[in-house]
Amino acid sequence: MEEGRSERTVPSRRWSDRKEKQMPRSEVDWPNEVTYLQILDADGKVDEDLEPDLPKETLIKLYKTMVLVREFDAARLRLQRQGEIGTFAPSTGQEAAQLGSICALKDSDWFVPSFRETAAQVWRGAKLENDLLYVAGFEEGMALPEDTRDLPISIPVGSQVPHAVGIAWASKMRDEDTVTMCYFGDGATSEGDFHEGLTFAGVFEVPVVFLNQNNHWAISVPRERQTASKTLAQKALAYGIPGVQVDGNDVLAVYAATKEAVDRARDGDGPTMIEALTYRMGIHTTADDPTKYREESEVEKWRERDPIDRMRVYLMDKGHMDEDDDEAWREEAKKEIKAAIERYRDNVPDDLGSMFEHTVAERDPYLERQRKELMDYWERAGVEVGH
Amino acid sequence: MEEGRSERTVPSRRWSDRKEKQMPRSEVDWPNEVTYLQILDADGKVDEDLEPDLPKETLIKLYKTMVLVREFDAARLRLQRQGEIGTFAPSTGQEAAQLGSICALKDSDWFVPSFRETAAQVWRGAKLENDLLYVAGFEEGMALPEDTRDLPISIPVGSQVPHAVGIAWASKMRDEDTVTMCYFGDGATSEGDFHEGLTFAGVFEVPVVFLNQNNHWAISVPRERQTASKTLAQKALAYGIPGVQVDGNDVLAVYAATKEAVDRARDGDGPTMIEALTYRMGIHTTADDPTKYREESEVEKWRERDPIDRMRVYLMDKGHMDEDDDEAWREEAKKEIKAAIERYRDNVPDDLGSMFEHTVAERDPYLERQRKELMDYWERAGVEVGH
Amino acid sequence: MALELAEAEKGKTETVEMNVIEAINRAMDDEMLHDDTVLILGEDVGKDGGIFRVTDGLMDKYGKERVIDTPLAESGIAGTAIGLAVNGMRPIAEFQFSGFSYQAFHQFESHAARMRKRTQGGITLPLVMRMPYGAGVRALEHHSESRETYWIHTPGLKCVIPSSPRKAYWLLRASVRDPDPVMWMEPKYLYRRGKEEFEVGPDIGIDPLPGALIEQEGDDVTVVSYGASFQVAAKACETLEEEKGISVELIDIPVLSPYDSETVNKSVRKTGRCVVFHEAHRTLGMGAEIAARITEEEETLFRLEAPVVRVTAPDIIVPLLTREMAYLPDQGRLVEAVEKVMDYGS
Amino acid sequence: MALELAEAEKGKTETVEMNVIEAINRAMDDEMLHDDTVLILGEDVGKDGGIFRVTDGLMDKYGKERVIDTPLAESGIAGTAIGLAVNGMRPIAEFQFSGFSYQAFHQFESHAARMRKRTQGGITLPLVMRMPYGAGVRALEHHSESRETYWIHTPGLKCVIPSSPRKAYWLLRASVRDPDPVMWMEPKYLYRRGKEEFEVGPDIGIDPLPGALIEQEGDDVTVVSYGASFQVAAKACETLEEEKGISVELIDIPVLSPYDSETVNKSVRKTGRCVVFHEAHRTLGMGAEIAARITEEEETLFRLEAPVVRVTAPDIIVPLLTREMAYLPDQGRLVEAVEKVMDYGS
Ligand SMILES: Cc1ncc(C[n+]2csc(CCOP(=O)(O)OP(=O)(O)O)c2C)c(N)n1
Ligand SMILES: Cc1ncc(C[n+]2csc(CCOP(=O)(O)OP(=O)(O)O)c2C)c(N)n1
Ligand SMILES: [Mg+2]
Ligand SMILES: [Mg+2]
Repeated sequence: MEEGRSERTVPSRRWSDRKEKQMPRSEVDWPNEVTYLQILDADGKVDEDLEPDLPKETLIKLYKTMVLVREFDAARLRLQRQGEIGTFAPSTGQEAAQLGSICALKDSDWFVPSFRETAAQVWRGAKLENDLLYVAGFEEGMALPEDTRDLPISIPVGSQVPHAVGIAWASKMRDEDTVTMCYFGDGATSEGDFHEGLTFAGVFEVPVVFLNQNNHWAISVPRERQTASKTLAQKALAYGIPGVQVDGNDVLAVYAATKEAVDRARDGDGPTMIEALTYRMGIHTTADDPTKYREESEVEKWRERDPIDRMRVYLMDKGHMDEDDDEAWREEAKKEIKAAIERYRDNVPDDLGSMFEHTVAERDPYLERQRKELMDYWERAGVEVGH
Repeated sequence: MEEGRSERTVPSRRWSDRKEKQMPRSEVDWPNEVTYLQILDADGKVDEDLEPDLPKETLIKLYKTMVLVREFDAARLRLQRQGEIGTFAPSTGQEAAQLGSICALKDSDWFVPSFRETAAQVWRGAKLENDLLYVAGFEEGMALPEDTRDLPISIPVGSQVPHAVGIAWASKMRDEDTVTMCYFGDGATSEGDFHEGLTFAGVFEVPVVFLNQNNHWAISVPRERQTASKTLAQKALAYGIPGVQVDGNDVLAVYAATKEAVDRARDGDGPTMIEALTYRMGIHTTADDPTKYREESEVEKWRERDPIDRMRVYLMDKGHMDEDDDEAWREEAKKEIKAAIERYRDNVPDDLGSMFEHTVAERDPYLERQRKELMDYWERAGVEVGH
Repeated sequence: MALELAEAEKGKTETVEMNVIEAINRAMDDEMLHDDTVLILGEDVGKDGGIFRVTDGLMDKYGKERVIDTPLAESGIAGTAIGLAVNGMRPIAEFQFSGFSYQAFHQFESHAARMRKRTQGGITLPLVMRMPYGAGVRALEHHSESRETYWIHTPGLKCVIPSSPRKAYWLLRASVRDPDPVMWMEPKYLYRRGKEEFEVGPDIGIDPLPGALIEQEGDDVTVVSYGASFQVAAKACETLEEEKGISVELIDIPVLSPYDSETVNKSVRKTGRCVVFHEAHRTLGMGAEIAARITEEEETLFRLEAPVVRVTAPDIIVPLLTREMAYLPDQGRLVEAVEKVMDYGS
Repeated sequence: MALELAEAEKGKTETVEMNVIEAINRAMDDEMLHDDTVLILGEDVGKDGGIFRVTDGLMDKYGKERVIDTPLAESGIAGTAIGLAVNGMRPIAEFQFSGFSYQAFHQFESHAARMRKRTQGGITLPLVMRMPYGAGVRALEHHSESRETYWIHTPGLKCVIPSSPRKAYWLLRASVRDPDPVMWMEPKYLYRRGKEEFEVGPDIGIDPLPGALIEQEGDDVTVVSYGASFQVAAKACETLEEEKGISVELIDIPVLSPYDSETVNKSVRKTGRCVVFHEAHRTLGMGAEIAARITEEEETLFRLEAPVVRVTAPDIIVPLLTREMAYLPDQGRLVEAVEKVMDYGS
């Protein structure tokens, strides 16, 4: 697992074996470099030559957000197991990949998530109680202000990729120096939407950064059965887009690579794709049982590369925090979560008719008739929310 | 236009310009070679070291098929302009790309065309009169025998790519040494289906050869606006599949590269993608007017690289043919076409009810009612085929 | 937006005679003058002017930043159009034929239709998905279907089909201004078939999308149609009136979703008879919904003096060009159907 | 095919009690034993046994060459399944949810539905597209729709939805044997809701796909339903019979396309009343076609003593889990609707 890469290798393509059977050909010269970046090693030791220049407050905020979201995953899991909320996709293990990247954006930049970016969403200012409302099954949790620069999560895998390209394109059309960052998983790279989105991004040179979280699994399908390509980063080259790999559990490497890509986009030099090598430490969603398809020993190996642990070592080495801080911040996080759960519980809606809202702008009389029929029925029959 | 490559270059990606702004990274080692093959030069002179070992009869059959299909395009265009047949997509200019590749297949191999492969279809034994029937608007022309190993043309661009992969996969499952060859254009490489098909082919290592005819245009969109990737061949690498470029107007190079790929597939060593650099000499289809979007001077340059002319030089140099043969074969082709037109005209169907056939196996009573209603009406109202 | 426009041109109105292609082209042109967030993207819409020349001249006028030739990737077109709409633009995305819009089906169903809901109104998508549809122009396979049902059955999408040059102009401009995604289907059978004279201009008043349009009042029977079929229906109604003395109430439903059944049902209550005429397949074509809305409404159902007849294309794949005209419901079939429903109770 | 099977196992039949998941699993298992060209492909169908465990154990039994975990690419799944069927296999392709089958819509519409036509019968596609559908299991967005209309309106596709374990078993085996592509939708609401006892075995006789099934004869009103809704309807009919003395003729239409309107209309001619009950949206949901077929048929229409009522989900996006049960048409609504249609003419 040197340098955060999976030990597993893709099936040998037997390319070179056939070399002697082939006739001599000229080689085509094309930009085919893929690079790999790591700054904190597996133990949290920093490569000082590469260390990015991040202010202490930012570093601490990053660490605290990691801790908060890790705790939030645990809290949500408890609520889910108690039946209070529905299915969700935990970020656990991927905090560095999400936060190291999202922190390179400005507020005025656009954020296009997949469905597993709770950490990034929280960094962008999402309220935990809204997440809970949504996961508990209330559309009210999805409310986004009209001037938002965050898209809602995208559940159909990969389908958000062209949206991000379109958003970035509009910014370019208006000559704004706004960047769009788009998240997706390793599995998503197999979808046609990934391909079409990156094709457009390459042709129109839009200011977008594609942030691939290669967490090595798409539900039960391991990375090496997802595609025969050796890296995911190299896929970018098919679109004339640079592709880079980073240690995705190394918050500094993720930040540095993303910052370069964001700057590049902002300067009008086009898109970049970053493959952040990370790992889905837990379940895919609460409906999933990973013991069906993967070995605990693999998970164990990745546990040794935990992004939070590595950052803690780094911050302690730098003297930015100590054990007491750590304890205090964790308590703070728990308190914040507890308060959010209370706010969510205090705000649980009880109306049903709202399901008819926000279909289209105007009210269609026939739909209004359906609404009335149903509301009258609910009233008569005593049908309630969550029944 | 050295070596058959387009003069136009993709927009500079300004990759290296940013090098000095980047932090040092390690390079990822991955199979990233793309090769280019040419055997006949633009004047038809052969590189004897590379010359494939094709029997004289095959070479002459290839040449005669090229001539036949070129003439057939002209004949169809006349019929279309007279209103006798509908829209079709000519092969003119791409005969070497199609025939050099298809001739590497055995009869027992599978052929999956796009919509511009008349030359390849004819090589596989398609009857000209059936093509005419189809283009004239009669389903009867689409009849394929039950044991066919040719798919019908595929009009939705790129959608046939996963079919070819599935067909090849079935052959592999049954341990047959059958190969599937799949044709598609430069435009098709932007479709999600291309991506998903190649992803599957790479993962399941199926015996398929992807034959990309890069004719530099997708209707009005030039190759370099289709994707920012420098070559199309390099796209294969994103799927762990070797990608090679050939001079697509050089029938020998196309044959040699395809033969290697077919052998590779047959030996169980997986898929290959070949990018054959060629040119759509005429209209996209009969509905198209290329003067709206491209310069005649570009067409002129490619005319100098005509695949038929180059092969003629080669065959004459080898003493396989002379001017008289050429004349005679052209006349032969015209006669064959004339006879086919007559056969087609003699076989024009006149029933309407057949439109209800071949929807599903059984007859649905409600659909039968619709059929009866319509047939009665056609009878009463004197509605006829082609009215 | 680099384009500099004389204010004079914007204020100008004029009366011109146009066919459907010209009307759609002009509608986009005027809308782009009127609102500089409007842009066009699609395959071959730029330099080529669209394979039917519907966008002809617009790239020259507005530049290739606003009239964009895209790669050959429909989900890319739909998906980036959604992104453009999210970020302040009003994209008009062209799908070369409705038969190739299905490559983007999931973008329509999962995103275009749901963004308003999924952000509780925070993000809305003012975008138009233009697609030529329908048989009768000797096109290839996959080019001739009439599958508006897919969009009508999808909550969150609107579906609009014009039936004349004037309506094409006005309805397209209304669709571009509509705050929600509109699946805009162009009857290519009408593209070059007949002109109409009407007033146009970048800043003229544009009514929002309408309900059902009573195009001719009548007493004996209600005929409901839309799109290319509507013009065939209109001719049939003339024949019926002139030759048979049957008074037809002829209704056009250019907005298929949301469907204005109030207007149609009211008419059926008056006439007691209804014939639907469209080139979509019979089973779950729009006619099914029209019939069902009648049948579920007591006061309309019990006024029926004859079955609700659906004159439609059959439930089969559109045949190739020599048989497509026989496949298409024609005037004769509508005339016969109306005569038949008139026979009931008389 | 490496698997070696004892002939004994193939001949064996037994009677077992199963829920819908078990029945579907067993149907595939028996069909794979019966015919070694049958294979399964899809996301997570192999090692994981499917996210609902519908394919559990099958990879262990048949190997990963016949139960195939694919990359995450639905058009790839549908498209390669088509290729596999072209070349002699009988693939069962799983789409993890019907809401993610639209990524492959064009493969269904343009190819699966047309290959027979496009080769004039030369190539036929015996393949099954399995997809869980429907609300009521507290799933996420996009996971709960009931959009069978898309397939029913597409000539060349069949559409089958089972309503019980026994039917799931038999109908799935019939679908696999059917020579044409079947869009097979699984009511996930019923997945683990109730068991049924019936005979199974690799080589037992399997009837081909049926028409409409009269599940209970009755005189007063015809209730038509299918899928998960059917079981709700069956319970409502019990209530109606026992508590209100209303004699319901209850019809299940597991094969939605082709739709057997003859059986339904015959029943309506007898009862004079019809209520349709489904969780698809109202507008252009199957109820529209059921109503239209009644209304267009003189002898059925004029026997109607009440409007044809559609008790369906509304024309809105399926709400999130706390409101989905209110969204779903329930027993109470059906009971009320039946009572209401009984009030007419009495
Ligand atoms: C188009 C589509 N197909 C299938 C699914 C079901 N599904 C949800 S998540 C998932 C795996 C995603 O894997 P990846 O892209 O690696 O993201 P990760 O879950 O690892 O974050 C699948 C198959 C879906 N949501 N959308
Ligand atoms: C999915 C789809 N989108 C659009 C079209 C319309 N169309 C037909 S051919 C074509 C261009 C194809 O270009 P290319 O793949 O390079 O093949 P070529 O025509 O050059 O042989 C287009 C856009 C189509 N047939 N299918
Ligand atoms: Mg993953
Ligand atoms: Mg091309």
